[in-house]
Amino acid sequence: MALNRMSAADAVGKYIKDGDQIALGGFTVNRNPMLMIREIIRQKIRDLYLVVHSHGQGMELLIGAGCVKRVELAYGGVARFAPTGHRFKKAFLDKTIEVEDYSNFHMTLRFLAGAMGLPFMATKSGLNTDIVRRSGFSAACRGTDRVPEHKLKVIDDPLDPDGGEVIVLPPLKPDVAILHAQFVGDEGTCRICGLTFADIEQAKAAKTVIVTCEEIIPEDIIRQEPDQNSLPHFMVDAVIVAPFGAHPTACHKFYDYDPVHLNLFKNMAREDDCFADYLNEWVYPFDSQEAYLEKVGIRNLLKIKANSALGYAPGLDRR
Amino acid sequence: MALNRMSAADAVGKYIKDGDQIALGGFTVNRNPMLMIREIIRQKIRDLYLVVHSHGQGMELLIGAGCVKRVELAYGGVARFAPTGHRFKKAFLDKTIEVEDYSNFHMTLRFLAGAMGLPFMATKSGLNTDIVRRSGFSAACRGTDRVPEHKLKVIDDPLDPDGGEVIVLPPLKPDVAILHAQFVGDEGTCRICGLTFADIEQAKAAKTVIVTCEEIIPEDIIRQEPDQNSLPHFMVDAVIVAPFGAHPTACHKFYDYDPVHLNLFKNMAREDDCFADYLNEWVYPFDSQEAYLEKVGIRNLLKIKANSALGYAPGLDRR
Amino acid sequence: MENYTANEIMALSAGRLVKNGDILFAGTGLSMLAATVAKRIHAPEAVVFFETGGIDPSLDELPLAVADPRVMVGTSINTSLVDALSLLGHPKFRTIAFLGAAQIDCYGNLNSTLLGTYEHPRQRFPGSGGACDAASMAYGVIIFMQHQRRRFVEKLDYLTSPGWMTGGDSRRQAGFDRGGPIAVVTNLCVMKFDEHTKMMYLDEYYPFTDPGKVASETGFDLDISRARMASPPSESELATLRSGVDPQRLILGPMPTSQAAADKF
Amino acid sequence: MENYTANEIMALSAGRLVKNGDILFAGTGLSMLAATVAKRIHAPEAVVFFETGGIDPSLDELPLAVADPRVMVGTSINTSLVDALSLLGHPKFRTIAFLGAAQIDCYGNLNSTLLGTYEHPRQRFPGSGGACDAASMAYGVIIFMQHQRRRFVEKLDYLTSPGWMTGGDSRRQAGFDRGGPIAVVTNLCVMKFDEHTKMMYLDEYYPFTDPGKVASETGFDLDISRARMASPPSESELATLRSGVDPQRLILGPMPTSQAAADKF
Repeated sequence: MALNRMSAADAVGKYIKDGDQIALGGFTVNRNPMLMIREIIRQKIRDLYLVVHSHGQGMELLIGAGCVKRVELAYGGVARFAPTGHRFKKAFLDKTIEVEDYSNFHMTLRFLAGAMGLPFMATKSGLNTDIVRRSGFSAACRGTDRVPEHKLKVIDDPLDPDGGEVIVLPPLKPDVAILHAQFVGDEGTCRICGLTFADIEQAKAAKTVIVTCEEIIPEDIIRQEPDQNSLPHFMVDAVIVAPFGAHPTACHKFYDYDPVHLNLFKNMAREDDCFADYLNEWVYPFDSQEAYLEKVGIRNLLKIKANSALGYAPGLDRR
Repeated sequence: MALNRMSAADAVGKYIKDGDQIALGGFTVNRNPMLMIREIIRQKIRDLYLVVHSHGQGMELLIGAGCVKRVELAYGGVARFAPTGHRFKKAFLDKTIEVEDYSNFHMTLRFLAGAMGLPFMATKSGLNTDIVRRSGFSAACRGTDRVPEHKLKVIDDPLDPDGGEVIVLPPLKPDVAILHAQFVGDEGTCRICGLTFADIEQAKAAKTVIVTCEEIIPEDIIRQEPDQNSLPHFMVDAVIVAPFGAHPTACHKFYDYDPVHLNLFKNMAREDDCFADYLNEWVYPFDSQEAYLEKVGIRNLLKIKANSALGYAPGLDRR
Repeated sequence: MENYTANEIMALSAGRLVKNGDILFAGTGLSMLAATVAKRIHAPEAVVFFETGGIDPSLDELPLAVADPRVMVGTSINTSLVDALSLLGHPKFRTIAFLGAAQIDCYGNLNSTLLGTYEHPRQRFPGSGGACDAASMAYGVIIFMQHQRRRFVEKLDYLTSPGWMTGGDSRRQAGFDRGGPIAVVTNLCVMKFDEHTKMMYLDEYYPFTDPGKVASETGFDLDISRARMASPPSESELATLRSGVDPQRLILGPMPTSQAAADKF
Repeated sequence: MENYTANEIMALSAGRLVKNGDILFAGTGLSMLAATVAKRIHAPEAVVFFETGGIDPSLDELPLAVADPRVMVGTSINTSLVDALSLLGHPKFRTIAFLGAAQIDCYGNLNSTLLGTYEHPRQRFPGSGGACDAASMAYGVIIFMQHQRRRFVEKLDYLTSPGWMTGGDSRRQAGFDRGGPIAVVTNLCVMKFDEHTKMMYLDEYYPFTDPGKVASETGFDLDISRARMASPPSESELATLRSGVDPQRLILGPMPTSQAAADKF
């Protein structure tokens, strides 16, 4: 099967529209699809509806750049670099975005339901919490624009008379899933190394799957170890070659997260002015990944380059 | 963590009791945990309650030897060697076993619910079929002896007003899951190569997990590629080293299924007398895997030995 | 007098129904031949997958079981039952499932479970396996049957796998938002389903038989008014099937003899 | 005058609550130190896992995030969020989760979502992440808090993660068949929950503070009648923590100074 290989610019142009519901791959400081995220910002896509579990540098950037209208999430932060994402917090408090809170289990079960074609998922996790009792989305938007009719419902266990109450959660079927992988075969087979987070479920649940990758490798090579592969070739709609495509977040076996850049971002994300400077300095000017990486600089890239045996950069100054 | 390594005889003695609900790993002619199954028969365990998706040589043997009282399954056969298992068919028609029919998706969803601690799973697969409308288990046994109160229920989608009816399925939490893997690390980490069927879900759902394996390898070696591993070390309760432990079914990368033996079995499984001969010839006499393999013979084992590049025995006469 | 067998024309007839890019849920036997020959002839980007979890194996040797280690080699991904069965219903893909059964009714509903009842069983078959799931969730289903009156019945003893249910719009009303049988391929003919009533009708009969024979082997009233004779397999189709797909004739069985080999079916 | 910091005694106090064989759901920060030091001192068969899917990594370097690539190395298995979160509730295992929060009430219920309401928010925190799931499904929960009145509140602005709910039997009645907070470890003390009322009480205060100070920093009535002074960390505990667990002091922060370093907390 021919690989549908294209540039990030073309992928955004072809597949991402204002108002789309987007599932972002990765987790806080790991494998965020940053090249695609910067390109979405450059093309000034608006009103995105993000569905994520724990994001993350990519979500911070998208929210900060004004691309986002609505978010369903479990966690909005960049780990130690911003335990609560500055742009996320500000947008929430200023009400420039609508936020619906779930737990990580809820969100991953919802992606799993979408991936498996199940009508809903049931769990007891979160019973009697405010995650169940309160809703961040307005009642008016329920049932419109891909917003599920119900955030969730609490019902009696229909099978077990002693089962008590359970939470049922609606499936997620995003318009687009964007993820960053280490390898894609030249017919599209996708391999994520290390933890997959919920990337695989998100991709299977989505109508369109866009994968950026460190390397494209021959399909017959990637098929020599099919136990290691993450998505079959026909599920990947577009592939973008993106070396260091997750920078400043990590990509196991290729590079670590970039503490220098994440600290710089943290400081610039606090205030609106500074954040505008960040976009002008780090996002808008670059029409290619190569140009962006020149700005990052070879010295920084060498610092975060992963040790082949360990998959991260040992001894990296992470303060 | 110290590996709880033991003989098959000790594993049956310690972990398997009359009446237990057992999930068998493997699928028709692949990775059936045959050493353990022969040992269960040798120790004359009775009234087992098998929960399987598509079994298989192992189930045939257990039913034929009179160890089984009750089965929940989706498929009872040995692929081309017995599209319907002879012993399964006879026991069903003679009513020496009770059988409840589900689909493969139903059974795997039920294992998945057990593995994930979910109260139930919902699907539309099978709506309005006799899988939903009829029950093979007597009403009297429902709610007793681990038999779920309801085979399943059809309810209205609680979240989507246009969702129509859905089937909700009770989780499976077997007493014991028995599976055969290629590798176990010497602290217990388990690696299945090739297709995992529902073995991983079955193990996670079970109270006790018994793994037979081709090889025990150093834990630090098996942990060099943790993306490939199937179960964490602490989930494995007992490990039995069993070279050719799935014979006459296949074990990817080690050996193919044994067409000579499966044809011999097929012919001997048709009639009660012949089947008794099979047990006397192939099951009861052997108190070790080595003794059984001597009986199989080195010539047959060489024929089915897997080619290292392909994982099966190319050119094997499979008629 | 035919230079092909019934198995051969069955595999090729089913193969002709495959479109390029289809995601094919194959069992073993003829369905694998049909899928493979379609890929080699006109649908190179069709993907074959198995309910056991093997997705797009190289199939250098024919698997004899869906759990054959041959379905795990050269695959795009080796996964699990639950993943493979979930793929069946994926709305992005035209998933086509090949199924067989012990009984079929005029709406393409299938029985692969039992004859009689649980209380008074007369015969036992293996059960659904993934068939009920494929019939419920796939984009379409192609059914292989041996054409015998006792198999083509007025009323199933047990409805294992949903076809067009009771015809008309009943499948959708039963809760299935897509799917349903596309064709029934037997050792005598190819049958399809009326667009409105969803009742089976004879579409093409093989050159070595005739509509009357087909009707007489069918246990319910069969519309034969639209029947045409099937075009026989071409030399190149036969060559691909025989030398490229099943050279050992593991599934095809014996070559046609100087007698019309197909007569024996 | 103490030769240890508040962070050090917090990590060691929490570590002492770990039993050998526990399956530890760790976040980053102090919880990872607590888990790791327990493994090195008295619970060698305890397993550390992360909600991201890394199960029992070698932790040669301390991860600074649960998605740090350092949680993917030397693991028994690398898996996914949904697998790791499912493990939390596995009835076979004594899973112990370490959690933190912005607010806690006297029953150990936690808020890590917001202050105010969705309509009128005053502050935003990251949200549940896996905390609600851990608090719902784990065998037990150990909570880390900075001890401040504004964090120990009469009433949470938002109940993110269920503790003992409204005390007594209410957690079980809410639908949780196990779990609940075991202890709250702060920079001043270790608090536990009354067996019957499930209300928080002061169990051990650190040598550099006293029950009165603890009570004054707590925004609800706290039972201090059962309070004992904690035994200070031993030399060998401190040595293991400092040289074996966090030699770079990435999480521990500055060494104690000649002043009683802990005073600053």
